[in-house]
Amino acid sequence: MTHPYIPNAEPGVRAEMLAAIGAASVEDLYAVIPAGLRLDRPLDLPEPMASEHELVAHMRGLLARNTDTTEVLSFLGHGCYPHHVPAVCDEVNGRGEFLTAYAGEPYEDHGRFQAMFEYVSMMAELLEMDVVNVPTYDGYQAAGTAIRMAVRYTGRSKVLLSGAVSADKMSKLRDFLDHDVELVIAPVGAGGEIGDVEIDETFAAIYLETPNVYGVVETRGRELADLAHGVGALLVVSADPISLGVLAPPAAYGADIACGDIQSLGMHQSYGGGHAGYIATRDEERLVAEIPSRLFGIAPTAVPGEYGFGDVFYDRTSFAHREEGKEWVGTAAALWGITAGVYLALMGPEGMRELGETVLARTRYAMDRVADAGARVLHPDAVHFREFAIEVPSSDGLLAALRERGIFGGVRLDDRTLLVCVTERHSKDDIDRLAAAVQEELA
Amino acid sequence: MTHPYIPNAEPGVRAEMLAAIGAASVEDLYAVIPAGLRLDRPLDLPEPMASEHELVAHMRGLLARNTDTTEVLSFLGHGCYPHHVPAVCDEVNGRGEFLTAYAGEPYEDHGRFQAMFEYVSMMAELLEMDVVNVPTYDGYQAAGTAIRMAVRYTGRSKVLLSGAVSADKMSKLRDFLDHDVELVIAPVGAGGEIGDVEIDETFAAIYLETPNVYGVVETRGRELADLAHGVGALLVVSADPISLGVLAPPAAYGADIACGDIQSLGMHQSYGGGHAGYIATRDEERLVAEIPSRLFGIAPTAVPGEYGFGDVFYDRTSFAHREEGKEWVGTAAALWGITAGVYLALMGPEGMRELGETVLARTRYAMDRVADAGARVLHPDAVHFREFAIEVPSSDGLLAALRERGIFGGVRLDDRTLLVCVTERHSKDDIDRLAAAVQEELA
Amino acid sequence: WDEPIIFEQSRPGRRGIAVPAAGVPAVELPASVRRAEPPKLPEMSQLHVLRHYVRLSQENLGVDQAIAVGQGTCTMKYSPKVNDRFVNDPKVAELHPLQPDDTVQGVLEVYWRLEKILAEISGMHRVSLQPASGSAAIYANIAMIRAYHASRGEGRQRDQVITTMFSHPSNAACAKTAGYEVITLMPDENGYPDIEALRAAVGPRTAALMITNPEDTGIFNPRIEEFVSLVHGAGGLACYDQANANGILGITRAADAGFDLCHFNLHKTFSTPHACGGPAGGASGVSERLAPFLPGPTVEFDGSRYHLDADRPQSVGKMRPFLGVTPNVVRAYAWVMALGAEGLREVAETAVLNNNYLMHKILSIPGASAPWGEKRLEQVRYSWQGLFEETGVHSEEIGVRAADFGVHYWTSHHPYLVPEPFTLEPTESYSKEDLDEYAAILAHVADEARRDPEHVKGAPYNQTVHKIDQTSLDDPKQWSPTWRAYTRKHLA
Amino acid sequence: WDEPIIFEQSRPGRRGIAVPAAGVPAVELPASVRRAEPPKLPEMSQLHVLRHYVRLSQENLGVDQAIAVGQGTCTMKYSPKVNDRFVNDPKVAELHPLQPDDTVQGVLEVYWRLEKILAEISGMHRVSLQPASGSAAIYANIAMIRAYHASRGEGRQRDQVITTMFSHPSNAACAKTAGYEVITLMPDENGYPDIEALRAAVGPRTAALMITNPEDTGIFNPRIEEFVSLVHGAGGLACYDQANANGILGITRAADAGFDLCHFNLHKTFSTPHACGGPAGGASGVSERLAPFLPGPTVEFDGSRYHLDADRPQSVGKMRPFLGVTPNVVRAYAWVMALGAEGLREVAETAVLNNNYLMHKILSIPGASAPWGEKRLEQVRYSWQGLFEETGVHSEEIGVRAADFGVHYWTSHHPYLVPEPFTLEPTESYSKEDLDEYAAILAHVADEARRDPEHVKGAPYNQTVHKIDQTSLDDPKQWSPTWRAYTRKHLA
Repeated sequence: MTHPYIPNAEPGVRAEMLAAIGAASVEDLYAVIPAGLRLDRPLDLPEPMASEHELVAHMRGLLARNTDTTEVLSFLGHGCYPHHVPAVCDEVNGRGEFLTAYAGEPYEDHGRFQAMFEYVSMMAELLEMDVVNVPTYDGYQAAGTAIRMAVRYTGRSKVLLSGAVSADKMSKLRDFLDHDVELVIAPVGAGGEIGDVEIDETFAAIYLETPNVYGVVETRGRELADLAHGVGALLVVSADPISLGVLAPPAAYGADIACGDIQSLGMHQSYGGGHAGYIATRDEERLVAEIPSRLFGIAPTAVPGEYGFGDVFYDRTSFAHREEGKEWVGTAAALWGITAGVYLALMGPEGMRELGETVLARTRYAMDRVADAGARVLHPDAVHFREFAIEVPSSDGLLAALRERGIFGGVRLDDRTLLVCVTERHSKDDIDRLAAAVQEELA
Repeated sequence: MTHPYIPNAEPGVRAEMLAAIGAASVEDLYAVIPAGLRLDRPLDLPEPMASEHELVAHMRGLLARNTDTTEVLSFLGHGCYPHHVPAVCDEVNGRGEFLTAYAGEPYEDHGRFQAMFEYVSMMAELLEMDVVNVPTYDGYQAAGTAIRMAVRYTGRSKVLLSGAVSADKMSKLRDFLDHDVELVIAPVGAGGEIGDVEIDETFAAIYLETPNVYGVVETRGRELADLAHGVGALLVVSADPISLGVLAPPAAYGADIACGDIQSLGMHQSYGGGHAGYIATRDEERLVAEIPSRLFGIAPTAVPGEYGFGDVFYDRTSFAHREEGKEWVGTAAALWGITAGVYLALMGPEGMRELGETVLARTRYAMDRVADAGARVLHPDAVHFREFAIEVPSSDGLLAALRERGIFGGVRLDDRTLLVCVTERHSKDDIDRLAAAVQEELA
Repeated sequence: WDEPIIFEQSRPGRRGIAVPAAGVPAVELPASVRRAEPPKLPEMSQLHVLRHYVRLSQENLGVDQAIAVGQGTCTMKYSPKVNDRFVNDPKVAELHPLQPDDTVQGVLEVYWRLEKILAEISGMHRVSLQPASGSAAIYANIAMIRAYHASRGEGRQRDQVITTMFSHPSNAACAKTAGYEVITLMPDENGYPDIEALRAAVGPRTAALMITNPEDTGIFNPRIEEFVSLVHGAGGLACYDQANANGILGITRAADAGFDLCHFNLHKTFSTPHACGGPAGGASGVSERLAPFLPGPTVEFDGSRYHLDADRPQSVGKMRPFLGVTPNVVRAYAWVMALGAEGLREVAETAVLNNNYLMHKILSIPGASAPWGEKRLEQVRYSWQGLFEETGVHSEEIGVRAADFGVHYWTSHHPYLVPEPFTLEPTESYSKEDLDEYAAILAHVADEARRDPEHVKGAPYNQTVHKIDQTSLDDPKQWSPTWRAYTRKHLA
Repeated sequence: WDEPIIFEQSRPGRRGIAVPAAGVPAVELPASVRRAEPPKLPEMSQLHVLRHYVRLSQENLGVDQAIAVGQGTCTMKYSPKVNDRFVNDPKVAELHPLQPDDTVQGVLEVYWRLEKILAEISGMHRVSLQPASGSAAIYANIAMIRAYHASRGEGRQRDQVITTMFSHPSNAACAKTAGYEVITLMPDENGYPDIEALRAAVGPRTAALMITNPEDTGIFNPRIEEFVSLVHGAGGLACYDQANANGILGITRAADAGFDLCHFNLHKTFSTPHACGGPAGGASGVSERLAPFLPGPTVEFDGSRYHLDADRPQSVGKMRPFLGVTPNVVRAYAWVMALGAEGLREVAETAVLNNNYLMHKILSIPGASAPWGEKRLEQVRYSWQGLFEETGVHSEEIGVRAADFGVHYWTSHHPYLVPEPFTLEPTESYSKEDLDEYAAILAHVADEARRDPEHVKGAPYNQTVHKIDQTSLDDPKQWSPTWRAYTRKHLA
C-alpha cells in the first residue's frame, strides 16, 4: 500500500519519475554517498502502527497513563501557569493557515505579518514601550538576551541579578552568560523583595523580576532604575504580562528593557510546551540595534492608504550577517505570539484589569486561608501576585498527603518550602478545599 | 459589562443607534406587542456563568458524569456505529468556513456547493446510481421518504417491509407512513434473512435492509427486485454505505431506490448526533421528480471550462411550491455530507474494500469466539457484516456482569437476545477479551 | 483557488488513510452479494485530500468571516467557539446513544436542563429535543396534533391545517405530507395575516393553525391571541412556529398567547452553528394536554438520577434515531448558560434594535422599500421594486453583485409576494459598524445599478466562478446531479 | 479581505471575553506598583476578534493549502492532522511540567521512546529533546562542546569554531554568542567545503567543526569522514547540523561518519508544523563521551517506571524551562510510529526522487541553473543569474510574481554566494502533479520576465497588498515596529 503521507511512493509514479530523470533506481541518486557511510541494514525501530486507528489507540493508551490537571485540583505554577485559555485562542492557532505556514513573504503571508505586528503592538500598549520583538523561545531566553543587550549597549560585563529567580532560570542564565559576563547575585530581602544592592560604573545592568520567584511584587523599581541610570547602567525587568492590567509596566518606573514569558496569555500548560519570550525597549536606535529577533514593521505600499509589512532593521540579525549579527535568530515561537495577540484582543483593557484584580484578591485570600490552616506563609506583608511560598514541616510529606486527596498542592522549593499558585481558575471553593486539606494534614 | 456575544449592548452605541432611528428606548420598538402578551417578569432561568472559565468548569463538571466509549470496551451498535473517524474529517468539518455557513449562493459559497456535489458524486460511485440527494436528517427519514417516493411513483399505497428492521425505525416508519400507506411486514426467515414474500399489483414497493437489524447480509436482492418489477413495484433497499467496498450495491441487483444512514462514514457517535440520510436513484426524470431534498448539479459558467453549481430541478421542492412540492425540505445534515465525502476521498476504493474485509472477518471471528464461549449465536450460517445476535440466559444479567469488567457487551433486543457490534476498531484482542468474559460469566 | 473536481485529482494506487488489516481469517463472500467492480472513488494522499477541502472551505463564507446579516429568517448569529469544545470532547463525541443511563448522567442532565429552560422561555409544559431540525419539529408537532385528534375520535374529521403565507413553507409542506389539506391565509393590506380569511377557514375540519409570529416579514401580529381563540373555538389546536424567536426572548411567550404547541430551532435562536445546512436541532414544546403525545423517550429526573422513559403509550413514537442531535443540545444549553435571563433579554432587545437601525439605513437607499411600514421586530423583508422599475436590475442580481464585496443576502421563499424581495436579519451578533458597512455596500451596488445596470447584471466578477448558466439544471437530458451523470452526459 | 489593523476596530466598552470576578475581598495596591493608565488594547466583541483572525489566516499560505516546495532548507512537509489531536488532548495540553513523575508516565514514555528512536536514526548514544528549536539545539551543542573542553582543562585554549558557508547561519552565530571565534570555510570549485581550507584552519585552538551535510545546496560532501578525522586529529569535536535530515533517514548516520554531536529539527524532518515560525523542536544527539554534559533533566527508565534525573553534575544545565517542547515531541513520536523503519526510508528516497525530478523540470527552464552540477539529495539551490542577465529581473522579483499564482519560494541566506538564488525542497509530501504545476508556474513567470520584465517587477497583482515600499523599515526616524510607534511617528 502506498503510504498516505507519501504520494509518490506509488510504484507507477515512481517509475515514471525515474524514467523522466533517466535514473534506473533511487539508489543511483545516493551514489554520491560513499559506501562506507551507508547504513547496510534497516533502522532498528519499533513496528509502526499500520493504520490511523491503531496509531490513535496506541497514543491513547500511552497518554492515558497521565493524570492531567483537569482531573485533580492543581496549585502548580513556578514558571508555567494554569490561566484560562479562551476557546478563540485555540481556534485561531489551530487553523492550518497559521499552524502549517512558515516563513513566506509579506505578500502571500500578509496575514501572518499583520497578526504578528498586532501582537507586538498590543504588547507595546501593555508595556508602554514602542519596540517589541517577534517572540523568542521563552522567558529564560528573553532574560538572557535582554541582559546581553545591556552588556553590548553599555560595553560593560558585570550584571547585578536579583536572587529571587528560579533555580532553573538561574541555570540557564549562567550557561548563557557566564563565559563573558560576571553575574553578581543580589540577596533576597526579609520582605521577599530584592535586598539592598550596590553597583558602580562597571555594571551593565540590574536585572529584576516582578512578580518574583516567590510571587512577590517588587515595589522599588523606580529606586533601582535611578540607581542603575546613575552609574550609566540599564534596568532590565522581567514581568509577566498578565499582571500588567493592574501592575505598573516596567517602563513606568524607568526600566530600559522589559522581558518575560507570554505563556500566561492564552497558552496551555502542555507539560512546558507553551512558552515564548518577549523583549521590549523604547524606540532608541542603539537599543533596537541590540535585539537579535526579527521585528515586524508597518510600511506603505504602491496603493495609498494600504498597509504592508516587512522586517525592521534586518541588518541586526544573523540571517543577514551570520556571526556578525546580534546573537542568533531562528524559528522560535511565532504562533504563541499570534495567540497572545488574540488573548489580549479578547481581554481588552478592562478584562486585563479585572483578571489582575481577581488574581491579586484570590492570592491574598489563599495566603490568609492557608495561614489560618497552620502553614507559615513567607513574606506575608508583601504584595503577592499569583504565587506565595509557605513553610511546612515537610514539603514531600504534605505534597504526598494532598495528592491522596486529589490535590497537587504546590511546587517544592526545598525540604520545607512550597510554592503555591492561584489564578482566576481557582475558585474560592477550590482555595477553601486546599486550606481545609492543609489544616487536616498539619493538625 | 458588555456581553462578549452582543457588541451593541454597549450603552454608548445603543444610545447612538436609538438616536439614529429616533426611538427613545428599545421598549418603543416592542410597542407592537400587546401589553397582555408581554411577560411582566424576568425569565426564571438558572444563574448564568459569568465568565468563559466558569462555563467551562460547569460543563466539564456535568460531562465528567459520562463514561465514554474510549473508557470502556464497547460493542454497542444497532444504528450508531463506532467506526474510526479520520482526523482529517474532523479537521474539515471543524473549519469555521463550513461549520458556520448556511445557505448562500453558488458564488460566495462555491466551496460548499462543490464539496456537496463531490459528496453526492462519490456516493453515486459507491452506489452505482446517478442521482444522490443532499443529505436528509438520518437513515430513518431516508427510508420513510424513499418509500413515499415509491408510493408516489407507482400511485399505489401498499408496501412490503422487511421485518428485520429495528423497532425504533419501525416506529418512525409507522408514524410517517401509516396514515395513508399500508405497511405489510415480511417475516424474518430462519436463516436471518427476509422470509418468503408475496406481492401483487397493489404494492408500490418492497423495502429491504442489508445488512439487516441482525447484521445479516441479504442475499436474495435480485430475486426480490425481479419479484417487485414483475408487478410494477419498486425495490427500495437500505444499505449502510460503509459495507459497499465489499458488498454489491443495491443497484447491482436491481434496486430502484437506495437509502440509508451515513453516520458510519466519518461521524462520531455523539450520543446519536452524527446521523444523516442518503437517497439515491437512477437518473430517470419521473423518479428524480419524487425526491424532496435538494440536488446540487454542475453547470457551465460564462468562462468556458469553468465549473459552476446550482440546484437541479428545484421545482420539485417545498421551497419552490410549499405544500405542492414533494414532502418538505429544510435544514438537515449538510455538514455530515461534506464529512462523508472527505471520508470516501481518504479511503478510496482500496480502503473501502480493505475496511469491508476487516469488518467481515472480525465479525465472523467474534461470532465464532462468542459461540465457543457458550453463547448461542443466531443465524450462524448467514453472512454477517458488523453485527450479530446472540441468545443468552439473561440479557440484563450478562450486560451487567460485563459492565463490571469495563465492557459494554451489546444492545439488548429482548430478555434473552443481545446484538453485538464489531468494527475495525475492535482488535482481535478486544474480541478475545469479550469472549473470555462471556465464557466466565456463562460458565 | 482554481480547485478541480476531486475526481480529476485521482491517481490509481494512492491512499489517504490506512485501514487495520483483519488479522483473523478472511471471509469469502458468495457471488450474489460480492461487489463486482471497485467503486470509482478518488485515490489521493492524505495531504491532498485535506488541501482540497481546505481550499474549498476558503471559497465559502461563514459567520466566522462575514457580515452575515443577509440570510433573513435564519438568525445568523455567532456560535461561540467554546461550545464546540464541549461537543468535540470524547465525553460527548464518543458516547453511544444506547449506553446504560447511569453512564450518561451528564448528557441526560443537559437534556433535562435544556428542556426546563425552553419550557420557561416558551411557557410550555414540556419540550422534546428529539426533532432533528426546525422542519422536523414542525412535523413532530403535526404528528402530535394528528395523534391528539385521533385520541379524541376526530382524526378523520379534522383534515385541514391552516397556515399563513409568511410562515415558513415547511408548515404547509409538513402538514400536507402528514395527510392534511392546507389552507393558506394571505396577508391583508397591512401585512398581517387576514383575520377574516381565518374566520372563513376555521371550522370542524380544522386540525390546527400553524403560524409564525413575527412572520418572515418581521411583522408581529398583534391580534395573535384572537387567532388562537378562533381556532380553539372550533376545536382546533394552535401551533406556533418559533423557528426564529430571537427578537422576543423574555418578551412574550407562546403559552401566554394560548398556543398548544410551538417549536424552536436550536440553530437559529440558540446559536448552534448552521453547518452549511445542518446538522441542526429542533425543539417541540407542548402544553399539558399534548404532553402524552410527545416523541419518546423522554428524560426524567427522580431527584437523584436521570433516566430515559420510553414507556409512553400515547407517544407518537420516534421522530429520528435515539434521543436528539446531542451536540447541538449541548451547545444550546451552554449558550443559554453563558447569558442567563438578563442576557437573553439583551439578545432580543439588541436584535430588534439592530434590525430597526439597519432598516433605517436601508430605507435611506433610493429604490429600496419595506412594504407594510416600519414596525418590525427582528427582521425585515425589503423590496428592490423601485430600483427594478428604474433600472431593470433584479434583486437576485443585486445580491450576486453584492457578493463581490464579501457579503450575501437571501431574497425570500417563493412565491415572491413582496416583489424583488430581500430579507435581512442582523441578530445581536453584529456591530453598528458592520451594519453601516453592509448598508453601504448595498447602497453602492444600487448606485451601480443606476449608473451601469449591465455591469451589475454581469456579476460576479470577484468570485471563484463567473456567472453560471442555469439552463441545464432543469433539463433532464443535461442535468448532472453527480460527476457520474456528468461524465456520462457531457464527457462521454 | 481588506482587513484593518485591529486597533482600528476598537470601540470603548466592548469585550471579547468575561473574567471571573474575585468573589473575595479586593487587594489595594500601593501607588508605586499600581498601573496608572489602562493599556490601550482593542475593545471588541468575541465574534469580531475571531473574524479578524480568521480573515488574516485566509491571507496566509500554509502547507495545508499550498504547494510549499519553495521554502528550501525548511522541509515543508505534511503535518498529519491526527497528531494535532494528541497534543490538543487534555492529557497533554493540561499537564503541568512539575507534576509528580508517576502522574506523567505516558508523556515521559514518549520522551524516552523518541530519544531511543532518534538515537537509532543518528547512531548517537543519547539525545536530549530539551532544545526549543534547531538553533537552540545548535546552541546546546556548543554549550556541551564548551563544557567538554573545559572539563579537560582546554576551555581557554580552544576558542575557535569552524563552520562552512553553506551551513545554516546559526552555526556561526551561536558559536559567536558562546564566545568563540568563527572560521568559515568557503566552497571549492565543485561546491564542496574546501578541505584544504579546513586543513589550514584546524589546530590546537579548534573547539569544533559545525557542519551541515548535505549542505543547504543539497550537495552531499563525500569526504565528510575525512573532515571529521582532521578535526579529531587536532583534538576538536565534530558537530553535525542535521536540521534537515530528510533525504538520508535510514541511509547514513551521524555516528557512522564519526561525529560527536548532531542535532535534528523536529519541525523539519519529523513533521511537526512550522507554526509561522515556531513553537519548533530541537533534538541534540551526542556520543558517549559527551553524554555527561547533556542538558538536564534526562528521562530514565528503570524497567518499570520512567523518571526524571536531574542529578547530573557535569550537565550544562537548563537550555529552556522544563523538559522540552512537549507537543512537538508527541507529534514527532507519532509521526515516526506511523511510518516505521521502512516508511522512514521511503520518506528519504521519495524526498530525493522528488527533488531530482523537480530539478530536471527546473533546469529545463531557460535562464535557470544549478551551480555545481546535478548531484543533489533533498534540495537544490538554483540560480536565476542567466535570466537576470537577460532581463534584469531579480530572483526576489520572480518570487513575488510567482506568489500571484499561489506559490512561494525562498531565495537563500545571505550572503548570496549563488547569484540570484532560489532554493527548492519538495520533500516527500508532494505529488508529481504538484511538482509539474510548480515548475510550470516558474516557467511561466520566467517567460513573462523575458516578454515583459516591468510587469514582473511590478508584482504582486493578486495579493492582499501591493508592492511594499521597504525604505521606511530601515530608517529609525520612520520605522514602526508597533502600532504605538506608528501612530506616534506617522499619525500624530
